[in-house]
Amino acid sequence: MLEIILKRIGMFILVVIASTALVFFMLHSLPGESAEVMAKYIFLGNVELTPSNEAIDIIKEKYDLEKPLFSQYVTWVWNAIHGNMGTSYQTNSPVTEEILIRLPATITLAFVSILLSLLIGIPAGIIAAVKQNSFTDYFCSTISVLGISIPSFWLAILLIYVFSYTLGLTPTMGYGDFKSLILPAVSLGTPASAVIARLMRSSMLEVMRQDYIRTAIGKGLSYRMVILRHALKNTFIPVITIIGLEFGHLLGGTVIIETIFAWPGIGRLLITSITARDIPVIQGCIVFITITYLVINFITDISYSYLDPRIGRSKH
Amino acid sequence: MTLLSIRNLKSYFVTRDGVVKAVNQVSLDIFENETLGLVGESGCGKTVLALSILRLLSENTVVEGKISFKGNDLLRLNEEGMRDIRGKEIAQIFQNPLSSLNPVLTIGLQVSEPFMLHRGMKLSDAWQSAISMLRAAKIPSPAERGKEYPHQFSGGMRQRAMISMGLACNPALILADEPTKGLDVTIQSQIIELMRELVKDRKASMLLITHDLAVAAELCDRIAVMYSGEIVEVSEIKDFLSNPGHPYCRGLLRSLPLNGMEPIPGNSPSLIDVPEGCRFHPRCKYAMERCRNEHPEMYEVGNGRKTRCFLYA
Amino acid sequence: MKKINFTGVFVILILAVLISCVAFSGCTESPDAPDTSENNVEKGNSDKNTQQELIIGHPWNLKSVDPGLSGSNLNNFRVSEGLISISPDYKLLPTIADSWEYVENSTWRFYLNKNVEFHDGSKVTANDVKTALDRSMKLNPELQGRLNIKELKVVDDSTVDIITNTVDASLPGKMAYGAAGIYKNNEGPEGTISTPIGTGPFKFVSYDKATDTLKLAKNENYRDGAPKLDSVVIIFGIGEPNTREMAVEKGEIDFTTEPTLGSTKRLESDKNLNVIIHPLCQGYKLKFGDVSKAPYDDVRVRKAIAYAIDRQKIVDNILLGRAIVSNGIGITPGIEWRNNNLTGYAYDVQKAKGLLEEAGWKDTDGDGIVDKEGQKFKITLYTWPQRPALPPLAQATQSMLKDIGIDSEVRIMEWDAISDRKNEWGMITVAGGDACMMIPDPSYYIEGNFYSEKNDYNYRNPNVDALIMKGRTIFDKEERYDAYREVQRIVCDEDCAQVHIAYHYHMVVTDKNVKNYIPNPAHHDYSINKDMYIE
Amino acid sequence: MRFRDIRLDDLLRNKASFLGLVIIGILAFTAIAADFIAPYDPNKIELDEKLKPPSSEHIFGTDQLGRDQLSRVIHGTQTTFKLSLIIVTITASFGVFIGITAGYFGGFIDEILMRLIDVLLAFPSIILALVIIGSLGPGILNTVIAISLVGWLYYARVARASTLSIKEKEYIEGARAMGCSEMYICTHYILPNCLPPIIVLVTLNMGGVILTIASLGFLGLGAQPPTPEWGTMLNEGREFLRDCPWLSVVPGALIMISVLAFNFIGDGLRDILDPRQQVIK
Repeated sequence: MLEIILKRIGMFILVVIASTALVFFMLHSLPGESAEVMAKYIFLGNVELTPSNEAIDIIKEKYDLEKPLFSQYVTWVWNAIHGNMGTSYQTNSPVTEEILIRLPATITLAFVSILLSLLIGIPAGIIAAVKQNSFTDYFCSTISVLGISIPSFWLAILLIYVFSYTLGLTPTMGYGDFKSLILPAVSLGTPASAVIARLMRSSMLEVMRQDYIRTAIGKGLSYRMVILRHALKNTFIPVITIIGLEFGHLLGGTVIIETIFAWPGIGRLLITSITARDIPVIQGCIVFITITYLVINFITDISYSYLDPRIGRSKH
Repeated sequence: MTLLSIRNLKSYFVTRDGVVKAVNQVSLDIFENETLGLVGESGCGKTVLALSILRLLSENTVVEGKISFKGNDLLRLNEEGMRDIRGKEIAQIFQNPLSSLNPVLTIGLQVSEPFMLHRGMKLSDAWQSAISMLRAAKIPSPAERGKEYPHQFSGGMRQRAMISMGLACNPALILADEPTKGLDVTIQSQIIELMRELVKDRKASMLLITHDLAVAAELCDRIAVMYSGEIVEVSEIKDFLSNPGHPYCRGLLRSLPLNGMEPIPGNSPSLIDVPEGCRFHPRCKYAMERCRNEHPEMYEVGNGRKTRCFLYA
Repeated sequence: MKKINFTGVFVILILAVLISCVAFSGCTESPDAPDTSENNVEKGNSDKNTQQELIIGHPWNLKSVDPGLSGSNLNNFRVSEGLISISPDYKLLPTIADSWEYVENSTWRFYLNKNVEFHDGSKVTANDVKTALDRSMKLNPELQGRLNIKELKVVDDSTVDIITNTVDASLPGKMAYGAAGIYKNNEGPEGTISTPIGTGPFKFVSYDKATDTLKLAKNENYRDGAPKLDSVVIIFGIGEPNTREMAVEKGEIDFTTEPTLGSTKRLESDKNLNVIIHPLCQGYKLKFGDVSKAPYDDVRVRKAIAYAIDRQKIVDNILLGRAIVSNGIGITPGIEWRNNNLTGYAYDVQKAKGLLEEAGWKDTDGDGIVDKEGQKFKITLYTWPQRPALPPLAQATQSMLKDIGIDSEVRIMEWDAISDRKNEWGMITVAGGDACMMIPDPSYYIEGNFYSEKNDYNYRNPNVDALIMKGRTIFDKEERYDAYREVQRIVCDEDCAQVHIAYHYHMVVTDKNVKNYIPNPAHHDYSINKDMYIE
Repeated sequence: MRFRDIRLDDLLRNKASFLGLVIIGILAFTAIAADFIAPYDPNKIELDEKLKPPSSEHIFGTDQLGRDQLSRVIHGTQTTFKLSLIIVTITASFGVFIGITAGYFGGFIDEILMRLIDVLLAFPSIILALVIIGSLGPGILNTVIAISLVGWLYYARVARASTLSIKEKEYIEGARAMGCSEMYICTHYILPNCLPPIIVLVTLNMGGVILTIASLGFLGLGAQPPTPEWGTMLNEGREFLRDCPWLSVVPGALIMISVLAFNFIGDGLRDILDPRQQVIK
């Protein structure tokens, strides 16, 4: 276990350095002078105006933009290691604060979405596999292929129209009570649940043709017992890995969904920061997203070794 | 006394290349307290025959005929009735224990299951019974090893676990499908010894499927030989070894290392396009005109022995 | 058994979703708005009895509540005020300053209204004015450059002198600039203000950064009488126009701005809503990359392009009524210093073709594209995606230019990326948001667009420069405005420096119970006013 | 089962993949013959005809510039199919190359490549695409680059996994014993045996790529107007979502249908390649 943890931590450092460096250098290669764009956002609040040279110079000086890129990046890493993620250009408040304040919104959304996708995806996959080639199977499979095929932004607007506007069941937007969480979570969770349902089905079918299932039936177990006791645990092994990956997609998806639902989370912060080139905030978001992603993967790895005794425990 | 009687059993698979007639019009009796060996080349339908008995074949298989066991026709029993038979009355020991044991459940739990299922035991009691069953199968320190997973067992140990699982509820009939396949020779003989002991102790009958005549000779009372989905000879083991009837059986015996390893010419036919007439005639040196056109019956040869060959007509 | 039941539930669940989707597609066919009155009645009742609360859905984010950084926002939501403000008919209104005059030597003197109080009850003194402006200029060097202020001097408690870098007749207008609001300097230890205190009709209550929501309450002691609304809640950052639109239709918010382009008719026919479409001092135009280089160094080419644009068609079909045709200059009708006697460029393809031919651009090889000295007239039209009308506008322009033999390609990219392409041969920016009243003084728009030292497309005309210098330094209003009107004539009718297309109209949608909203075209994009109330 | 064992009639027998094949067939024909079957010039602007609802003249109505929506979706099919084919070809060949190299040679190369893949996978791809397109500017070529940059990862993983198992097969030993070069073994033994899962992935991935192209188009980062592309058209229709639903319903439905069709085919292929698909009951 210790080895896994150490490997993960090493991996984490590597990923954070690689992704922040990637983003850092890419953002600086964006067309238009960074200082000019920043000046527009900081001082003018409007991209369509042109800032004065004095303003640009002040920005350059204040944020050390004249230094070589590499040394800027090293300074950032050095400060980050010491817990200082920098200050947002736009708001002048610390990046950590900017992120922490929006953390609950994104975390809630992401977890409810993944929960929802598991709650729908797992049973749907099982039912489709168990009733292979039946109407139910075709129905569940078609729905899940549809779930993958619907662009999530499209689904989001559709859902607002049906459930908020026409039926009046949920608020159209905003962040607050549980009701306002439903639609964003559904739009974010639907593609994930479709992916999980499909994988669950094929994994289940794969497991059901294994010899040990025949052994279990040969023992006289009922079909349901065979599925619950013998098949499920095995079925979950490949699914768990995908759940980790899906979580990553989900975090990426928050970027669009949060914008549509005016959900005040990290995704929206990231989008506005990318356009305003608020590099410390972007870096902070990237670090946060990578950490979350890696933590989730760590959890899936652990549950993986819990589900599959062939992995991890064989050492002792 | 006949324990299990199979009459005109047909097991067909429908595949995209055609209908695979894996078991074709097989009739066979297994008596109480006896071990019947079922031998034949790989792919001749032995395993399908065994799976047909417990109805463990996939959905696209057509199984017809009659399998009588203790007054029931197994092919017409409902799913619930079948479950009461499986593991309790008839148990199967599968080949390749590594894939036939669930990799994510402990050996102990897998052996406990029949006890819980058919004896109505709670897990803790079932576990104790499972441990003693493992002990009976000569697994060292069974209490500890019961908590381990299949991948932590060696090949021989897995087969022992498999056997103890099969014998857990003292079934009247054991279907053992190649129990020694893939094991070292020394381990093989240990397993054979173990099975002989356990089966005799429990006064159970056994259908032993193997392609290894030596194993059959060790364990069996009678022997049935299968070729291309059909039974071609049924006989007492001693008679069979000393004087095989069917030309295929003669060939089998001659191909043993002990007898000079003389191969049977040609290949076994596919189960989709079976030859007209006697299935064996393309490879048979005694083949006559009649063999090409007519399909032979099982002919009584005497001493309870039957052979599917016109030589004995 | 259980298994089957579960499947059933699942199937029903998904069917329900499908059916509602079908219902959705059915609903879109009929423009009739669904019945949301129930919602409104409930809301209205509770509001009447207890609180007058206006909820606003705002498209952008509020970055900070520090008036030094977000001055315009706080001014628009009437928390802070400037020395001077601007009325809906473009007149400068005394606000914190009662009156002002030019003294001498680049010095303007402002006399403060002695009745103006901050929200905490203290009187506004000359010192407060100096502190606030000094602080804002320090935080925002852009503001300093824009205001052209060298120094502020306190003369006495209610008099303040503002000294400009150069003689500047436009300073009073500049003091109405949104970011030049006056506020109490109650900086925290980190140098930021977290509870802004201004002088406006609404008081700051709280700002929740996590939800980007600003809450304001009425200022009972406002000098012109307390506002009718008890409180205002502004939800920032609702970027998706469809979301804003549905939220206001459903009554979740009472007030929002810029719904989708296609929605005008539907929203106007919705009995539960008020739709206000009003001019805003912004426009759409074509901006040449560089008028000192071929092909645009020839005024005939510029004029040809100006004649080729069918402005009426664009306004009717692309801007969908949310604009009016412009005759060629970016100063909105109604503004005092506008030259209303320009000839402009009425749509005339024949004239356009003739001008091109005069300039030497002819289609010699019969491919429909004009050429000159082996060079084909093939250009790129750049525009940006944030304003939804711009990409279709660029495509319409593309097709109109095609009619006079100019072949073009449309590229949509971020605003900043476009400025890197200025040197491409023949590039044109299809621009929107061309604001002429950021600062309510002619100098703002005219200097930025046409003064040699300030414009970014190499437009050079000594006559224009001389007139602009004149406008900066003379103090007689009419004489000054005449100078600027002459500039407009030159850049439009003579030089055709830019091709202006249309004046933007802004759209505000409110609940039908929201009364007394008076749009102010000089504000960006909208502001609330003291006398608004909810019926 | 080998690649050549995939037979068309098996695909046709599966109802879903038959449907998928028919849909893709129609769409592919539309894409190829776009110039001949489109009733109007897709870029011809007729401002007076703007936002017309579907009628006999314009089956799918017209857009905000009065262009015929049917002709635009027909040409959009061409754009989408061309782009996704290019992307899938690039990502699949690069991914398979990397996967086989990593799997076959193992050791240090494998470790480095796999870590690289893990790093890239850990990074939400839409954000990466946002940043890439932000820095390169929107457009078809940059869409291809942005999607391809992360698209090969899955191919590499699958190819590596197959290589690892094939490498252990006896016939590889045999080939090596016969003196075949590493290069020859990779191209003649490993590659053909890796193909079946890759083929399945390609079909499934086609759907994913179409969806990503559309997402980027929807965000205004994909193909540039006036190029007809489904996602870009969806984006253009966003301002008329409720007032002129045909502007978004038609391209949206086409995106869904084509992704659906590719998934059906992919699923069908997978079932065929896995012959033991039946389960004991």
